[in-house]
Parts: sequence; C-alpha cells; structure tokens
Amino acid sequence: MDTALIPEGRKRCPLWQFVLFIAVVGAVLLWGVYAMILCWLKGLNQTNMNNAYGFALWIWADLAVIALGGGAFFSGFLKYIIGKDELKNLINYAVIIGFICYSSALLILAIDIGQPLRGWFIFWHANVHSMLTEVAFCLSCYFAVLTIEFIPLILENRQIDKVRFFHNLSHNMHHIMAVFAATGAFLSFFHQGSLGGVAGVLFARPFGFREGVLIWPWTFFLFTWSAAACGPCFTILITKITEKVTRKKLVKDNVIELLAKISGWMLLTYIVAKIIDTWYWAVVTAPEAGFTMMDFYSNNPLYGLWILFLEIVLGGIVPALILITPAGRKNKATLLLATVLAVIGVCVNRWVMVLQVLAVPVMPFESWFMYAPSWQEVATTILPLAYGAILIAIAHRYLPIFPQEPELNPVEQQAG
Amino acid sequence: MKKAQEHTAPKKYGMVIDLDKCTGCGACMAACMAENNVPFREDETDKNLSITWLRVYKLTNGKKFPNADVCYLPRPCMHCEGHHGHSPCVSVCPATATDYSYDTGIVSQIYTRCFGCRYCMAACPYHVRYFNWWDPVWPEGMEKMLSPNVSVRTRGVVEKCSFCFHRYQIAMEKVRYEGRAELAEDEYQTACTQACPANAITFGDLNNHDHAVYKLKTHPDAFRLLERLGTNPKVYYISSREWVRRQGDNYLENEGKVVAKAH
Amino acid sequence: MFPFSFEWIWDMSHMVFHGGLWYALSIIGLGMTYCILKSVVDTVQGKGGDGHH
Amino acid sequence: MSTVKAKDDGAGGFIILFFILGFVASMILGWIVFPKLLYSQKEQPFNFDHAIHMDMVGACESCHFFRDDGTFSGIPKLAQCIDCHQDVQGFTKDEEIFVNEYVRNYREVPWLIYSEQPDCVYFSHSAHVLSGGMECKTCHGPIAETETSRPYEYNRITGYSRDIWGKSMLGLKKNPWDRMKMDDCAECHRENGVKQNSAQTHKGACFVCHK
Repeated sequence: MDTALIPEGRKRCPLWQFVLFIAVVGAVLLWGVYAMILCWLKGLNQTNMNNAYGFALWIWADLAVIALGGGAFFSGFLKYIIGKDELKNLINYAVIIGFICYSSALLILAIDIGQPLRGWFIFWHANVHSMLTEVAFCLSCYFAVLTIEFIPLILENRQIDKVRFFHNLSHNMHHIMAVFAATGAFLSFFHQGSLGGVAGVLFARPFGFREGVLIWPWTFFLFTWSAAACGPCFTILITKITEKVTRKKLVKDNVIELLAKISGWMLLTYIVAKIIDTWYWAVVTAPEAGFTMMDFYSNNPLYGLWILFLEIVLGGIVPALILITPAGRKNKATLLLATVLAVIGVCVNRWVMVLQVLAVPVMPFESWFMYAPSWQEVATTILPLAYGAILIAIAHRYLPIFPQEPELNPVEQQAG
Repeated sequence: MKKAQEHTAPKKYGMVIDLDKCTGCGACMAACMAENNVPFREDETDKNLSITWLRVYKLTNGKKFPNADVCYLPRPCMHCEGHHGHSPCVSVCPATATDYSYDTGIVSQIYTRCFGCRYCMAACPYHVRYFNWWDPVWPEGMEKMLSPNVSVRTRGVVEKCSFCFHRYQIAMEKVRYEGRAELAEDEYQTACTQACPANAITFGDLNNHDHAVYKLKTHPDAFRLLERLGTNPKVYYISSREWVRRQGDNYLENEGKVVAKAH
Repeated sequence: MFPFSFEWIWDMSHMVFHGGLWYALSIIGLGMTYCILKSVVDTVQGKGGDGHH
Repeated sequence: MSTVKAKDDGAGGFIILFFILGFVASMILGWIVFPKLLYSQKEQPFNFDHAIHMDMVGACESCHFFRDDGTFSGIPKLAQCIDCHQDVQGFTKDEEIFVNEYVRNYREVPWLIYSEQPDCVYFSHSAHVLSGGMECKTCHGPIAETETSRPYEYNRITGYSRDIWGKSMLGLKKNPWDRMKMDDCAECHRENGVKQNSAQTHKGACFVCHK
C-alpha cells in the first residue's frame, strides 16, 4: 500500500506489522501525553517534587537525553570538521537520534516549569549569568541546527524528492551542511557544558559545587567531554538495536568500529579527568566546606559508594578499556556491553549531579531528603522513548537513512 | 525635575536572633504568614509541600537525659550578600526574577517574573525558597483580610521572605512626607521581630552604628549558618551553648573551636 | 535578549554571551536563507529535474 | 522556458492582487479587530468634569492630597466630596446621579482608575511628588483640563488598564503619560539617577517598584 513511499532498492516489513508497532508504542505515547496534559492543567502538584526537590526526575531525564544526544554533534564534528568520511554512513541516524533527544529535552523542560506560559521569559528577560539561560539559548539554537540537519533527510523521501524545489533544497542544504555542523558543534560545546555548570556553580551545595576557570566550573568541561564520549556509544547502541529489530545489517562494521574507537579514547580520557576531579573534590573542595567524602555516601537508604563505583568503574573504566582494544570492539557482545555500560555510566553521572546534590543535607541539623517520582513523572519521562521509537520507525521506513543498506541487503528483483 | 534623591548611605538590613531566648512558640511564623499573605493548605503535615517563609527548626544535642538539650532556631531568608551581591540564588535565576539591592541588602523575589524553574531552590542551602505547588485557596471570607501591601502569589512560582520589605516602603512614605533624610530604627521592623514575645529577634541596619544589630552581631557567641560556604548571610544567631554554635556549620572531626569569623 | 530590554547591559559578559548567540543565530538564519533562495533560483533555472543531479 | 514564462505572466496579476488583499486584511486585523478583541470598555459610573473642579478649588492637591503618614489619598472618597455636594449643584445629569445615588445613600463611587498598576507594583507618590518634585501632569497628562471622563479600557486577558500599555498597539509614546510600563519607570529612573542599585542589572533594583 505504501510502497510508493518506501525508498527504492530497500526492503521493509509488511504494512500491518508497521502499523501494529506504531499502535502499541502509540498507546504508551498517549499515556505519557495524558500525564503531560495533567501536569499542564493541574500544575506541578501532580509530581512528587517538593520544596527540597526542586529538581527531580525530569531534570535528570533532560540532562541524560542531552548527553546521549551528544552523538549527533560529535559525529557531525568528526565527519565535517575532522574529516572522518566513513561516518557519512552513520551521520544521518546520529542526527535523527539527536533530534529526538533534543526535542524530548525541550518538551520535558516545557512540562517542568511552574508557569509554562511564561517560559519565554528565559529568553526575553535573560540573565546571562545563569547557567540555565545558557542552556535554554544553546539548546534551542542547537535544536534548530538539528532540524536543519534533519530536513534534507526528509526531503530525500522518494515522493518529496520528485518535487524539483525540494530536491534542490536538499542538495543545497547538503552542500553547506559543514557550516551548520560547525555551528552545531560550537553550540553543543556550550550547552553540554552549561548543563554541567548547572550543578557545578551552586557554591552553597557542597556536593555539586566545583571550582574551575573563569565562570566555568570543572563540571562544565566534564559534561561536554562525557557527552562527546558517551553520545556516540548511544548512537551505536540504537543502531545495533535497530539492526536487531529490522533483522538486517544497516551499517558496516568498520564504520561502527571507527566510532567505537574514538568513543573509547574519549571515554578513557574523560574518566581519567573525572577521577582527578572526584579526588580533588573529595580531598580539597568538600573538606573546605566542612564535609568528608563519606558524609555524601552514608546515613541514607540509597546513595552509597556503590553509585560512585557504578559510575566510574563500571560505567567508565570498563567500557573505555573494551572500546580501545581492537578485540573488544570487534567482538559483538563486548561492543554491545561497552556501549550499554557507557550509557549507564553517563546517566548515573547526570542522576548524581541532579538528585544527589539535592538529597545531601547541608545544614547540620537536617537529614537526607529522599524522593520517589509520581506516575505522572514516570509517564512523561517514558513519553520521549515512545515518541523516539515512533519517529525512528517512520523515518527508517520511508527515508533512505542508511546509505550502505542496499549494498548490505540486496533486494532480488521481484515481479509486481 | 529635581535630581535631589535620597542620597543616603547604603543600608544592609539584617537580623540577630538570640537562640537562648527563643522558646519555639512559633509566634514569628504566624505573624509572618498573616503579614505576607502566605497561603496554607488544609493538610500541612508534609512540611516539604507547604510554605513557611520563616521556619522554626528544632535542634537537639543528641544526648540522653539528664544531658539532653534542645534549641529552637527560627530561619527566615538569610538575604545572603555572597560576594558583592552574588548570593547563591540571585545569580542562577535565568529570568532575573530575583535580585540583590546594594541599597538595602535585601534579596527580592518578583513573583510575576518568576516562571517556576526552581533553580534558585536548588541553589539555596537554607531551604528558604518555597514553590507554590497549588493555587492559593483561602477559607471563605479570608481573602478580604489579605494585605494589599504584599502581592498574592499564584501557582507555579517561587516565593520567600522579603524582610517585610513593604514595611520599608510604607515607612519611607512618612520619612519623605516629613522631609527627613533617614529612616529611624524603630520605623522599619519586620513582623516576626515585633511578634516575638521573648524579644529574641533584633532587626536593623548592620551598617549603622546606632542600630542594636550592629553591636549584637559582634557578640562573641554570634555565628551565622553555613558561613564557610561563602554565602555571607545577614542573619546572625547568638547562643551561649557550644553545641548549638557547632550545629550552625559543618565541621570535620578534630576541627578547632567554633569562633565567629571576622565580618 | 535585545538591547531594549530592561535586563540588557553593555558589559563584557553580555557582549560575549549575546555575541555568541547572535553569531550562531545569524549563521543559521543566513545559511537557511541562502539555501532557500538558491533552491528557488535553481528551480526556476530548471535544475534538478527527474531526480538527477 | 518560454511556456513557463507565459504561464507566470498570467498568474502574476492574481498573485499581486492576492498579496494586496492579504496585506489589507492583516492590517485591518492588526489595527482594528485585534485591539477590539484584546480590550474591553467600561463607562465610569458618571461623568466627572475635572476642568470645572479646577476652576472651583484651584489645585490638584485640594482633592488628591497626602495623608499625615505620607501615603497618597488617590481618588477622593465620598467624605471629601460631601463637603460641597450635600445637595445637587448645577444642572447636569451627572451631578444628579452623584447626589441622588451616592451622596444620599452614603455609597462610595466605584471609580475606575485609569492609571491603576498591577498588583505586583508599588508606587510611591511621595517619592515622586515630594522628594522628586514632579508635577502631576508628567505622568497623568493634562487630565485636569478634561471635561468628560473617557471610557475605561482594560485588557481582557490581564484585566489591566489600557493606560499601562498605552493607546498605541506598538507600545510607542510621544508624551511621558502615553505609556506606564516598567520600562517607562525604569527609563526615567535611569535618567535621573534614582537608585541604580541592583546587583543583577546595575539598574534599579526590583524592590524599588515591586512588592
């Protein structure tokens, strides 16, 4: 039925399978949309946030998806600026994943504010000294860049491409894509960093506070670095999942391995910096505020040293070591393990930098603040996943995203 | 138009609270709620969801009878000066809804500008900032008792203690009418200060030699909460009890005796 | 965001911040304008028909 | 190419006409329909003649005065008017309404205040008139010369008086009283060096004009 829309020379599942998938995921999406509307109409009392937890699950989800969406800017940077041309076989998908991540992040931010109708104040009445202002500006601008990178992909749809103007537009946009990619890399450097700065500048919150250079705390640079390291891991992971679901090979191994190798070295250097940062913070920054490191990891039901181990060792050192060894990234199982661990590692890092910052008691006569999200928060956090799955499904079905797909999956000529 | 404005020395309004006098009666909290149109809920059991600009904390020394001791600690907004007005909350607000005035030293919060991102709440270690999780609902007829001097807040914005700044504004009207240059100490006092039956709270200009707070802040037993974080708060506490002073800040084991820093 | 808004100050931090912002916005805006205009011209000139480059 | 061009010529006139029509429609929408939609009008309870009162009493302060605590009385209460208006004076219908409906029943007149600021704004008349030496006219315009009360217009969404945004939809102004937005207060404060004491903006701190 929809064969006219499907890219030439590529095989797709029957329409009923596709519709069924969209329907099932769509149900989850609607659940999330319902929760989102509840939050907008009834206000943030629908959440389990409270005066101790001004930031909670959503801000974590925001930071996490943006870190994972970092694959788009970093592979764009590698392809267009460094000149790693093999990545052209993965860049389209990285852009789509980035687009999903960033649109989700903006949506979450729109739900997360108490007065959504006043959200534009962050732009209009901007306080440039606030890390959140920098986040909002760079995020919106970078989302615009991702949209620009996504448009030519949409225009490559068989039917749209027939329209001469769209064909030319797609061609012209491809032509100067490096300019957009460079702008995107510039913007990403700042907003990934300023997200790190969000907790890092809170000088009265000893768990999050970091020293730094000029106005930027060390977390600024660590966040950019970790997003560049772990974002591509997420791109690889989603590509592998897509290959599993569609039951065909979409990207050649050498492309994946190249990205995995770069990612591995990024992750290794990041984790060394992270260890130095943690060590300096534990022996210098925290004691200056009257805290021992163990004050942050004891006397509460959740946060223990295990979380530090999970983040740094399991989510950092292990995947870095796997990815930098040729055998590690060539082996499918260990490659997958490494990407999963790296994704977990960066997510734990973002969790810690949002929620643990608020959980730690600062006044000595207080105790730890604990929090569990309400179903509305969980539903709105799952919403982007469902939305992402649907967008990927539609994009994969109707757009020629993977240039190597026809070569890897030759279609026998069929009659009719 | 005359350019002769009120060219007076910058003030730094602050408080000194004598914890040895505080009985924990809560009159200051009640006065504050009434003065500032603070909304309340039918069920206030979860203090993390309700709004109390001035909150009285109960501190214990953790010892058993007969050495057990408690101390009540009223905690308004500290109106941190930080470093040149760079208080923890002011610089993080993305929409410039909160500001620090070099004229009075008061940290303001503009409810109509705030869009509820709650970054300032994350920044404040004293938990003085409260979010309006619900729209305010007053019992029938009570909305007529609201003070016209303080604007009422809506759902989805952050609010906090203003050192009853509207009282300063009202007091200044008279000062101007009478053609005086300066506000007298007793003309501008916060609601909690006046409500305290034990006279535990003293309020005034920390820069002014003639104000009571100027002398009290240099009391040998005076301390401020979380001073070593660099918040530079304008609320001082006095307690003769060492354990109370020690709970004013975090200390590593074996750190020396608690003495007030020079300020 | 704009020089006429109350929060705007002509100091270093504002110039750096907004400089970066407007720089990025202009590249995005000019880039897209170029693409669209060039595509209009190309289409009028009859380029890009039949889906071939 | 020639066929394409011929086609274009045929459609060109239509396109231009379409553009002009659209332009006119949007102008009408923006300048006439939108303000009507955005603002609603209310009439004052009855007409008030400022000019005639000025002839009688001589100065603004006679009715709009400062109280002993420095606060400003604003629009006079019935108690002040009663001194002169115990009985109907003159022959206007408005005077009749005032005396019969309000004075006789001791009912306050529910005047609509053109210059009423939103709830979050604090404004001190003493700071401007007594300390600053400003004239009433600077902010209120030549209201003392008016003989009729214009309709009170208010924004349907915010409920604020139209005098705040000003008559011009673009928010432009010629006279200082044409607009009463925050930027107008700030501009005058900046020019006169009033309390530029904010740590954030180096302009007036929020807690000068806000409450």
